[in-house]
Amino acid sequence: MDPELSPDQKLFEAAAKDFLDKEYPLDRIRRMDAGAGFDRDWWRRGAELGWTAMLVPEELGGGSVSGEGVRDLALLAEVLGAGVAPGPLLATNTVLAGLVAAHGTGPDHSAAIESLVSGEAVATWAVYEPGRQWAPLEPGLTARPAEGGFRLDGVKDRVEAAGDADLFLVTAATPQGTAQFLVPAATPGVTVERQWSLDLARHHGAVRFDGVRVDEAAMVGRPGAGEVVERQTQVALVIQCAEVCGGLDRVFEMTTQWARDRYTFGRPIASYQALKHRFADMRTWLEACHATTAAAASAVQEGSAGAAEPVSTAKSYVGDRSLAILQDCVQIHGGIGLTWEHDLHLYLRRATSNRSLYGTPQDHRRRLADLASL
Amino acid sequence: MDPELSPDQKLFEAAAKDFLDKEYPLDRIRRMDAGAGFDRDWWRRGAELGWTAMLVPEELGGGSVSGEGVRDLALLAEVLGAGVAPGPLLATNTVLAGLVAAHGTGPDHSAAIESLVSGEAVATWAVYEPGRQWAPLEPGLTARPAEGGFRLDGVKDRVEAAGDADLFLVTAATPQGTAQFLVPAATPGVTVERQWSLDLARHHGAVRFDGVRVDEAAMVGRPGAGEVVERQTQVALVIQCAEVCGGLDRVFEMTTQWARDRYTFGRPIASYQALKHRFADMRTWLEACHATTAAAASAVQEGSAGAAEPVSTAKSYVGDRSLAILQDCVQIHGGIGLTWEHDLHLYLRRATSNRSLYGTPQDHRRRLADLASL
Amino acid sequence: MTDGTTESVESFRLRARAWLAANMPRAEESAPAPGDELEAWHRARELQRKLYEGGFAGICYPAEYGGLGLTPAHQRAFTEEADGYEMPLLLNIPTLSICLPTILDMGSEEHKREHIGAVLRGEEVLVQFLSEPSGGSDLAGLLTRAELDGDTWILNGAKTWSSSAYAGDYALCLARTDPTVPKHHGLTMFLMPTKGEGITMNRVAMVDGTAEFCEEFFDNVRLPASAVVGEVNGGWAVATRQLYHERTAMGGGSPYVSGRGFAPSRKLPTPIDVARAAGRAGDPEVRELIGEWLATSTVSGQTAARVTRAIAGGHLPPAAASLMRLMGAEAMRLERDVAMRVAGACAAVAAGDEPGVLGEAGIGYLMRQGSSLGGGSVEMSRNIVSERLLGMPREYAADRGVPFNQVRRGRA
Amino acid sequence: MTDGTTESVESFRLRARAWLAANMPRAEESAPAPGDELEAWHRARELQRKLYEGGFAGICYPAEYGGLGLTPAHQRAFTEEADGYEMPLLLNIPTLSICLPTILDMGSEEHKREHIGAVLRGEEVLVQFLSEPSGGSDLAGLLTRAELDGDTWILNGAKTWSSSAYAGDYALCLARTDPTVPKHHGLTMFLMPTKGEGITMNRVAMVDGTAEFCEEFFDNVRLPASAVVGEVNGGWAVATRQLYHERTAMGGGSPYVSGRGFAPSRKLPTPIDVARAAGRAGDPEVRELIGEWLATSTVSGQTAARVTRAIAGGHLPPAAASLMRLMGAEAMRLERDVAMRVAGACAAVAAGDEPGVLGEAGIGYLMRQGSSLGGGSVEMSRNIVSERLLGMPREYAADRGVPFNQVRRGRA
Repeated sequence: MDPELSPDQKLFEAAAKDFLDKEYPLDRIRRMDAGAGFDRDWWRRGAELGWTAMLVPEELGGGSVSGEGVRDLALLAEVLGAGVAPGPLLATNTVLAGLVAAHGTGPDHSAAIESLVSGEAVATWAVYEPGRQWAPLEPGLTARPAEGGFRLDGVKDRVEAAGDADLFLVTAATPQGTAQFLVPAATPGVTVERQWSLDLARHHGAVRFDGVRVDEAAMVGRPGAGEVVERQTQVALVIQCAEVCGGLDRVFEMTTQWARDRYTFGRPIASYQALKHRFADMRTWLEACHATTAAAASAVQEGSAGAAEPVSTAKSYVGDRSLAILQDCVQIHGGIGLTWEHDLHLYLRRATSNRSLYGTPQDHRRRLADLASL
Repeated sequence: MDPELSPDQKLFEAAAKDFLDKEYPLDRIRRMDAGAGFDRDWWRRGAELGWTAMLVPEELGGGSVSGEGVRDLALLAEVLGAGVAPGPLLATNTVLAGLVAAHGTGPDHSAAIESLVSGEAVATWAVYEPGRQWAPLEPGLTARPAEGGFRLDGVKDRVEAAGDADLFLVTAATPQGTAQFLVPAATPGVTVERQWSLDLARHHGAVRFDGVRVDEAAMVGRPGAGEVVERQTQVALVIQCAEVCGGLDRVFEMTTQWARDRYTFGRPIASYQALKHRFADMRTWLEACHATTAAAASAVQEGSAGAAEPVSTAKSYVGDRSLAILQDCVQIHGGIGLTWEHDLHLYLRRATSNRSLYGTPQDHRRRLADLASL
Repeated sequence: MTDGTTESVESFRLRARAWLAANMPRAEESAPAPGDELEAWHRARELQRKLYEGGFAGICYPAEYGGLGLTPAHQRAFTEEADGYEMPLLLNIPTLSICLPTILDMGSEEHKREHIGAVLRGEEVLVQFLSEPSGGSDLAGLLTRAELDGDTWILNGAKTWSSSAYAGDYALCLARTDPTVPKHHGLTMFLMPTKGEGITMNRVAMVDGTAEFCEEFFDNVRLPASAVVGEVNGGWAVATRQLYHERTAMGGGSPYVSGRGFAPSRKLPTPIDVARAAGRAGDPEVRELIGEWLATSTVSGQTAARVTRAIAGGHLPPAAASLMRLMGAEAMRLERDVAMRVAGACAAVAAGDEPGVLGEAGIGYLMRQGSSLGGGSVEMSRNIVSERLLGMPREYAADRGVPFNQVRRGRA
Repeated sequence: MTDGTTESVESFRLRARAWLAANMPRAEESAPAPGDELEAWHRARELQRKLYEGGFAGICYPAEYGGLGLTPAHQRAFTEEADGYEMPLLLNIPTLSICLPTILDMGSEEHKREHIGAVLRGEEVLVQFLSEPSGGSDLAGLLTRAELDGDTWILNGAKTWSSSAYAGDYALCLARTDPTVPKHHGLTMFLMPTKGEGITMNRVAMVDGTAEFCEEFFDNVRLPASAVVGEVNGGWAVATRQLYHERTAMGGGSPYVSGRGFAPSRKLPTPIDVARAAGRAGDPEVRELIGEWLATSTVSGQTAARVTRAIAGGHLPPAAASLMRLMGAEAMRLERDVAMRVAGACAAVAAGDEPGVLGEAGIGYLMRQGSSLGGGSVEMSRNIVSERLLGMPREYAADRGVPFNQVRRGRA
């Protein structure tokens, strides 16, 4: 949808699209077993296409098509969002964003980065806690110093791809402030329980840490480093918004086509002004969703200090407006848009899920008021 | 608009309408000097038509057309709202509601009631305080026992018809709890300052009480009698909502007529489906505004313990929905709807003003959550 | 009452009260299966049979066809007494309040004798084959055709959105019998068995997992001439009557029902349930949202009551029923929105491996438009309000007065 | 620059910087009168004269008519340097960016010689007489007629929504010269003095107390043949060009302006100002509303930038400009709503006897629809987006191809 892509970016986009359409058509997603995760081999092949390398500098084994990794990642997220793809795109890239941001300021995680870039390993951010709203810097899970390392106690939930992850990036309270730890799923004391997810293609779980011992090298960066958590949040939000934009493009296209093909009282429903005006509003909001998502991606790309504002702007706007568009597309489709066999609900599930996670639009609006020094 | 009026009520309604149209046509209201109040003689004549008697039992000199005073009052408020009438209908009847509710439980105010019913005197409720939101039971103004009476200190503002009022019903904090006092405007230490009002026909003022001495007989009811304040609030809200319903009827009628008469591209604008659907929604909301206002009036009429819920429901709904209707009517009128010479803004001013006073829709929604024992 | 006089409402009420207490299970003691499972239908038939045997079935249906021949006042008294008892609610819509009244109004003597008693005895369930996949709001533009082969009608085509059709025995089916005249003039209504030869029926799975609706495919389905309800090519008059009964039933005004209310195929948590489950009842923003929902939901009920009264009193035309339909849909959309927003960060992932209250808020949100589509879209209601209530110019219909086989049709 | 070569942008910029510093007042030191008072117009003319005398007026206008004949890049450099100085912004719209470019494109040699220099010297203000009281969105359906009496045109009719007309010297006026052909084919554009005989002009008071617009009544106004701009009955082509310049100017893309931005006729408090004045900055609900406004307002700017780029790059058709217009209007409506809601219990009564910040929120709310009406209604924009951008079928126009005097007209 971005009209100004380079030829390399267009190739990258087309390759991702082909690969997704072939391996995970919507019909396969509709039939995904609630218990099953994504196909690990599929993800490894995605990694070969560069899906995990974009935020990682070349010296750590990464690289991106245009040299602007966040923008390329947003482009990929649009493609995968248009297909409601499964897989840990958000989970793994968010963890990579944190590992790269913390690189050089604490224990070395180059090996983990390498395994994630190759697609051999999958990582996810364990940040929410049961029953809590979004508050990444106020973890209840504790990491207490113990025998040259730490002992982790607490529960995280709504952890994306928890059942498939090899590594958890755990945000925890230490005596020195909030810190993050990279914890292998196989560590004794770590247990995962499946949680029901609205999104058919994306699964979540609760992860319990019962006296989990990790050594100091598990720490990512330094305690109190809020800017690493902020970076992870920003990357997660850009991926969310871009995914939703990709889905909206597809649904809007599908719905305008429907309106042209569907006749009632001898006229296409696209000829009814009440619908035409709603399409015009939707088209406007669609453009606005793309504009704000692109602006957020650029700001995160530049890593500018002011990136929080455009990112929260995008989540605030896209989070709610996407649902208004999707629900009106359901309405225009009529009853068929409420059936399991129609594709619409796959997009609605993804957008509703993305709206709720990593801060709701309401959370981000309050953050914008904070940022405006109100 | 109520289809089920008795012949007496219809006569009462018609008389009020004729009297208003003759004395205060909209053009006179548009030209009302911001400083001037309403015409006192006009108000006296309104009182002769029964505008101040409806909430007062016959033994105190009152009476209503149907025997159901609150419903008759709502009917009158609709008529006066349809003409954006000036005058202390809300102010005086709200005070009367309090005086009547407190009658027999404290000092006698029959004489004041009589003077208000006759239209000789005008009263108003001094309840807001500068810079504060709606909190009638948390007054900052104090009434301290002093020499067989009380000494009042503090400031009230947004007092309707403050410049014209002979009597202020002042909600004050006493050592025994919140209490109300009926204070003549001429009492030493009482000063009134005009405040700018959005509503061209309704003026407000700030009233300062500097060591104002009143004797015990000034008290209305007993301290801590929250139900009298609640009754005043309910009556004020029913009048507000009914006024707005009357205005909406007039504006909706004016706008549908405009849509039939106004042609563009050789067709009446009423033939454009995008507008037709907006008219259908407005017509629905209009019916809903009437339905909830009538339900609130009935509940207040019955004086039922559960009246707070339908009253807050009506304010929550009418307060916001009226503005949505009015602004869409402005939009459908086009630029002319934004001109001083058009009548639309007179209604928009009244509805915006009513929305903001005696609790905003937000305040009343939170109250509904309280009432639902959430 | 066989002596020819009508029992007083009060006497009937007392008799009903005693009989109900002695014979019918209390609602709170029964845990009914969801309305889209066959088990629930067996139970409903059983309860209907009890009513019949007790002499309380078909209160307003004529005695000659197996009913009691009493007045709507008797019916209301019974309904009031029946509150709190388990009743065969599933049979209310469409069997008792839509299909059977249509047969009573428009069917042949044979139809009435054959079906009214059977329904009242709990032996038969009736459903509707009206909407078609190509149809949308334009019911009269349907494509299913019925052609005469000698004395036999041969039906071919497809129907959809047939509510509860999987549980039905007979269906009222509207089909095109003359495509050479404008659309309303070439339709005929048939009363057909739902499980006859040539009929394939599937249940339509909805996004919330329910499957209340069915779709049917007709491949040379053969019906006798006696299956025609009303006149050949006079089907639109029958359908109009049927739609009238449907609107009355949906508005809660049918005199032909057994007990009050509907049997929901899925019960969703309210926003208050959601706020409690999410631990957010103390959040002022959540409280405001909930207050807004409470107010709107109350106003929707107040509006329905006012409009119903005004229509009954002749102050508003019947088309005003669309006002309550629009307000009801708006309140329902808001309910789903508020539940989703109140669920906040918990709307998309449940605490455990079942959806739970918060997940149900998410699922309910997927079905948000259900109330704006079911029973005619809100867009059609807006047309009705603007054209019939406000008298605004009618939308241009490209098929008005055009022979059906010359009307343009789309691909969807 | 008289030697025939063009000065480089950088050199021009440096020269402008020095000249501005030496000659123009700093914006923060001047307290300009509201844009709807004549005093402000005197000041604007004075500033324009300064620019002219300093050799910086009409940067992109041809040198032969009194401009500098330089490129848009020179103009942009000057605009950047002029930031922070008081500039004659009132002359930008419509004089410099709409009327004068139209004269340059479509006027006679005489029009250009007479008016371009006069405007650039600050001696003349141009305005537009386009909309009519009966007109609304249908500009080409205007009723003002011009009839030939010998060599003289006689105009009768009425115009309205003429922005700043009270301050103008000449107006571009569109009138009907042939009512017997379809509406677009019988129009002619005239360039007329605004204060001539037979013209009555009133200022239109708006609900917020501003009076930027005028209405005019023509009673046998006489104009010479030389007043015609373009061809007789070719006025729609001129108007189309004029509307193009208007859109470009409103989108901030005109190369003909002096300085950046508009001169608002009334400056309103932002929702943040309102929250502070109401003492509600700490209320979480208020903070959420303000965040929503901040986001939407930012998104509106981001959308305008994206759409402008896409149109310039040929990725979107020019009609896509309606997308930014719709988004801008939505953001402005939200701003007014949020300000009013944040003012809460203080929106309708001020602290003192002047409106103050909170009263201004109330007044601003009265003008809420201004941004959805000015410069073409949002309804027209929605038609444009659906028909031209999405290719949906066009609305039925009952006047298409019909001789104007046979078109039905309403009473309003």
